[in-house]
Amino acid sequence: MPLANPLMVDHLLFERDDRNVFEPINFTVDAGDILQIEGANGAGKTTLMRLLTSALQPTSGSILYQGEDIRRCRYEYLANILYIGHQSGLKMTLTAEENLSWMSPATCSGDDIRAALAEVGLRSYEDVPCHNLSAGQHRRVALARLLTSTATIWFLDEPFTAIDKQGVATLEALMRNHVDAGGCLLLSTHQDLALDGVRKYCVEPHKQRSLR
Amino acid sequence: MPLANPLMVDHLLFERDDRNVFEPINFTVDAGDILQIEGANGAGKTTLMRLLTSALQPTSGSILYQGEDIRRCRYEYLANILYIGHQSGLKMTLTAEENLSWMSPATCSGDDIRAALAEVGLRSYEDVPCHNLSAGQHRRVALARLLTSTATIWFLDEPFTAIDKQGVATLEALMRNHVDAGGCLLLSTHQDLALDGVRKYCVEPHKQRSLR
Amino acid sequence: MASSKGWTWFYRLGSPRWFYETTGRWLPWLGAVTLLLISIGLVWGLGFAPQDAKQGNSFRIIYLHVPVSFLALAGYYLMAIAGAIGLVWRMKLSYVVMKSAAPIGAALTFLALFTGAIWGKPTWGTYWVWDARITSMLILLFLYLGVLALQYAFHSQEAGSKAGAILALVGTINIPIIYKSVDWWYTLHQPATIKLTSAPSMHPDMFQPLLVMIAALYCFYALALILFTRAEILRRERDATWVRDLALQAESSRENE
Amino acid sequence: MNNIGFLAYLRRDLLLAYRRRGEAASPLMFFLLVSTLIPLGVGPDSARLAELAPGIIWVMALLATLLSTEGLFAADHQDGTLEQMLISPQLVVMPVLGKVAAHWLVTGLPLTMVSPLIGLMLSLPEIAIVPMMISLAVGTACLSLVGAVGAALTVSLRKGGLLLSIVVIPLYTPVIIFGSATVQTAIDGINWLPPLAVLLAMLCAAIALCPLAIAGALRLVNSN
Amino acid sequence: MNNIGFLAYLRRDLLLAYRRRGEAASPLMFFLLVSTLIPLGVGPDSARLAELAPGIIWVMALLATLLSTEGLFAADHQDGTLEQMLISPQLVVMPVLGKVAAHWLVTGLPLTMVSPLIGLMLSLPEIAIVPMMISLAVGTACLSLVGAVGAALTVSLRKGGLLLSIVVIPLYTPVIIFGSATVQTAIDGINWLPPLAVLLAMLCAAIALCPLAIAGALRLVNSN
Amino acid sequence: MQFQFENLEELLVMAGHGEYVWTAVLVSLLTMAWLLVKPLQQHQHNLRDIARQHRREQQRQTTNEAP
Ligand code: HEM
Ligand SMILES: Nc1ncnc2c1ncn2[C@@H]1O[C@H](COP(=O)(O)OP(=O)(O)OP(=O)(O)O)[C@@H](O)[C@H]1O
Ligand SMILES: Nc1ncnc2c1ncn2[C@@H]1O[C@H](COP(=O)(O)OP(=O)(O)OP(=O)(O)O)[C@@H](O)[C@H]1O
Ligand SMILES: [Mg+2]
Ligand SMILES: [Mg+2]
Repeated sequence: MPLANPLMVDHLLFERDDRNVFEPINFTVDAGDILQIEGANGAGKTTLMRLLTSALQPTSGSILYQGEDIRRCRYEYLANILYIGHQSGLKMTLTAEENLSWMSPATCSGDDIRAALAEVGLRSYEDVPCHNLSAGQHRRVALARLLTSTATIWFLDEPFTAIDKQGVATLEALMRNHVDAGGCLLLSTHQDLALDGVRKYCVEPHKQRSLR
Repeated sequence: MPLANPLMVDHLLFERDDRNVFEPINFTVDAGDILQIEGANGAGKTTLMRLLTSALQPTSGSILYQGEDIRRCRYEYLANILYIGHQSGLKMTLTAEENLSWMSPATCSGDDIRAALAEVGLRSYEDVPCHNLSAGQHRRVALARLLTSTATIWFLDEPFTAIDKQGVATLEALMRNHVDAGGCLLLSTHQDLALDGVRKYCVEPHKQRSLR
Repeated sequence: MASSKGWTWFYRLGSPRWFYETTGRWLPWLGAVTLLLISIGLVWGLGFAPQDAKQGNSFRIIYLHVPVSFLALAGYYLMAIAGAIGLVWRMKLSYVVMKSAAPIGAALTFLALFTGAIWGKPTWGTYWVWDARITSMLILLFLYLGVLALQYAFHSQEAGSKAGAILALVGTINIPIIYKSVDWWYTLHQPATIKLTSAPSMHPDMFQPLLVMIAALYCFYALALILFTRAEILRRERDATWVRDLALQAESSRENE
Repeated sequence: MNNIGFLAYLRRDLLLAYRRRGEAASPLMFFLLVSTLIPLGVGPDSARLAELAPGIIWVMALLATLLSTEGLFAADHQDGTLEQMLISPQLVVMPVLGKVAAHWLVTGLPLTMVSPLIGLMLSLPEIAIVPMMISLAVGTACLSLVGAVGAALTVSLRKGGLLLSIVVIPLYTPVIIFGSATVQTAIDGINWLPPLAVLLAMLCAAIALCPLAIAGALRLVNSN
Repeated sequence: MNNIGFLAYLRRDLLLAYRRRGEAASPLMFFLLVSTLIPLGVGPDSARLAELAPGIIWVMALLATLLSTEGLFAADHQDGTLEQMLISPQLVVMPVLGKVAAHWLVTGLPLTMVSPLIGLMLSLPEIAIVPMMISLAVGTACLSLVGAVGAALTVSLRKGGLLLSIVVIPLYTPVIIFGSATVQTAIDGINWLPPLAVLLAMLCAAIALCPLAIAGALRLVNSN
Repeated sequence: MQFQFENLEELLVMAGHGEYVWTAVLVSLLTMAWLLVKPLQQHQHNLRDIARQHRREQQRQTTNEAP
């Protein structure tokens, strides 16, 4: 069920050590949107993502979820988002299946979990402890959450890291499905996407900062 | 000074828990070669790289450096190679400059170090502790070793991870210079290279393994 | 030619399959001998041996305590040697033997401590004293537990074995030092209120059953070691065709029942 | 939903501990091993050891708990789980309580169970065994909770570079004083319920307050 | 070339410790704090404390060293530096020795320096202060070396810290026996050089053998 | 050589030391039995496990070849 007016970012600023990280950020995301967040290394993409997931508190400006500030409807908002960052959040001693099942909503059955793993190309790796997996396979386990989650807004920070070409295609199909069903997606990546209808938003490092 | 016959890999096999990881590997690298190691996630690219750097011991087959087995001319070989893997090897509490200077040969002066950092786009970040850098900036500090090292054979495992487009171009220019000067380069990446004259070698997962 | 032939047994010994099949043939005999010796030794020691003049019947614990302590000590050296062979010659089987020796050794050391402690109550009036030999035995138990814990803490089979082997070796170098220093520690503090009855001249009637029990424990040790090793071999060689055939055979015979 | 957070983390941490049985058993081993070091340093005289026993047992239990608390949030922080926990749609105290409960189940409880053995080896009078066990069970739960506050602070201040787990020790002193007092009064044949009651009161207070402090400290981690 | 490996690692580890002064000082803080916990558990009677002092000081020094050894290779392993060290063109024992030396300089040495303070607090006779310091300096170096073997073996394991204690505490026993004996004999007014000589001999043996075991263990950890 | 006790009860009591001797014997025998039973169980378990794994692999192979 598509959300009305899922995300609106208004003049968002964030200071680290009394310096603004980026120029004020403004954008709106509608149901069915894909927004690619661009910017050079160190521009502030990850910082922006973490602001949007409420892990960081903005210095000024606001983030509105269905027109309401996310600080006021925190739990409702958090229940509706999914964030996958640079770090995978996997426990190396647990198997792929155990990791995924514990990261997924409680409603997911074992079969759902296994199906999700199969989908991301890890059939028959379900019961391998994660430290025996390769870099790309780690990433795939983390990304299998996309299949088990019920969230409508996805935040993906460089999801394609370490993923091979065929894996990228699978992921892109997944994203397509998600937005076609009325979800929305914000992702940062330095690669070009093969998806159509992608809007881009460029994060500019703050002038103050780039001067130093 | 180009090496004669720098690297020859002959029927290399590696077992983990009594299973072969990949099909036997055979290739030769000459001075001025760029060899891109391809393969799906989990095929064994990282494993191969670690074998080539002698971090792992092959189960059978041999790796010849200038015609001699690397187990016999270990130190000479190690003095001539540079390996940058998935992990950056940075100490988060040290600054970019300190990190780089300690990873570089003792002959590097402070100016060399700062010049290398400037080259990879980190001018004015020299004295920032590494945990205050972004993902791409971490990677850049690690890659600045390419400029300070005197090694002739480079092994780079997914060097472009988290690097933005302009950074990729800088890196590619660096690689070009290196091989033009008679060095050689083995790299694994899932992205397409804009360099010409790149040979490819595809790592196939062992048949035994893919059955499981 | 002769020399190469001389070595074949060594390499065959290193073959898990050869070990599995050969010991499979020995098992029933070894089991029977062990059972027989233990029964004879226990009945003789507990029922027929004369009781000790000073300690009375509590003395009968010696028939368990001494053989068990003896093998607990010997077991550590066996484990360390197996580990060393594995490290030097990269022989898979010897890692398996090392891994199997650890739980057996730990259990026997525990038993030595337990029977000793029980024996202490009637003779010294307390379960525990910090006697030099007892303390050394406790440290030996910790060494065993260290090897065990280290092996199980590794996810990779091979890394666990090698780490265990290195630790066992380091421990072997240390054991004499530990024993000497504990001895010295004990004499330094010279409490000397309690002295172990160091059985000066045991009556032959008491001594013969003890010999039987020692022999019995040797057999038992071999038996347990072989059983642990066989189970572990199956686990490690699970991809070998002979193991697979064995498993399928076992399954079909189970289904026929 | 809240209960699910509690149970999910409890279950996962127990599973993790089970996967690493060797490691999970190590606070226990530490307790046993270090207790045997004491006679090596102090001498084997059993009368002297008996005098020291309540103090030694309590200090060692405290150390074992402290050391195992250190890693309580560190791994989660490093692999990003902590960030996910903080942005999960529920009160943070629930997962936190789940983690602390799991921690007590794999350290405090087993430690209490083996303490009679150490008591025996240090010639603790038999009459003091039961009070020792009860006080250890209550006290280690306190220690887990307070230690978790320290662990959370340590995780968040890692960047600042001040290790706080040491600063937790002063917070531990009341526990150790009343804990060893319980055992000592029992040895002396006096009524040992009053010091135990104080321990219990401290546990209640800790259950009420610590999770809040922990949640607050963890939020700090992520604020940069 | 080999010396460069030694010096480079020594210098870097000292720099890292300097950057994290707070953390680097924590073994010291631990030593101080836990030594003050003992009177809380045991009671304040100074005659009794004096009897215990050699043992307590040595056990606490051992624990402080042990706990700080835990992280000796862990961070290097996680961020890939260890792998780089193993493929550097030199004998691995040199960087290893450099790291162990740095470790001793930031733990064993400061610990030796503050030990008179603890001695004072526990009413240790003055005559025993010098022997205590010498034996601590030598003994902690031994402990660092032996502990590094354990640290190398457990480096790839999470929560390796406690596992480490099981692995190395049995190996530590001779050091603690001769260390506390040096102090005890000094208190008793006997010649304390013999036990100290044994400690020194153990240190020599450890310097010769431990780096080999450490290098072997590190190779093994990386061989998968 | 002769039997040292008058009757079974005396053998059990052993003049007051029976509880010690018999606990030691019992615990020893139990521990030793465990040392034999544990690997045997493990052996059976491994055999079953390997057979199951084999069947799973074959299933996968056939389903992979089918489409
Ligand atoms: C926890 C307590 C005890 C431990 C750990 C212990 C340990 C040992 C060990 C390691 C041995 C050496 C076995 C060999 O020669 O290979 C031994 C032998 C022996 N123990 Fe114990 N023991 C304990 C208590 C006792 C008690 C209470 C007694 C009797 C009062 C006792 C009597 C003996 C005798 C008679 C021998 C054999 C003779 C000898 O070698 O001196 N032990 N014990
Ligand atoms: N430490 C390990 N222990 C056991 N198996 C491992 C270990 N590391 C990797 N593997 C397995 O070995 C295979 C090869 O892994 P490797 O890391 O070499 O792959 P890769 O080609 O580098 O993949 P990626 O593109 O994802 O980085 C994988 O199937 C993986 O599951
Ligand atoms: N924890 C931190 N403390 C202080 N400064 C930080 C911290 N993390 C990042 N920075 C700084 O903030 C800026 C933005 O970092 P951020 O991680 O958001 O960049 P990014 O756009 O995600 O870059 P990349 O493409 O490399 O991932 C960078 O210049 C970085 O140096
Ligand atoms: Mg980023
Ligand atoms: Mg890889």
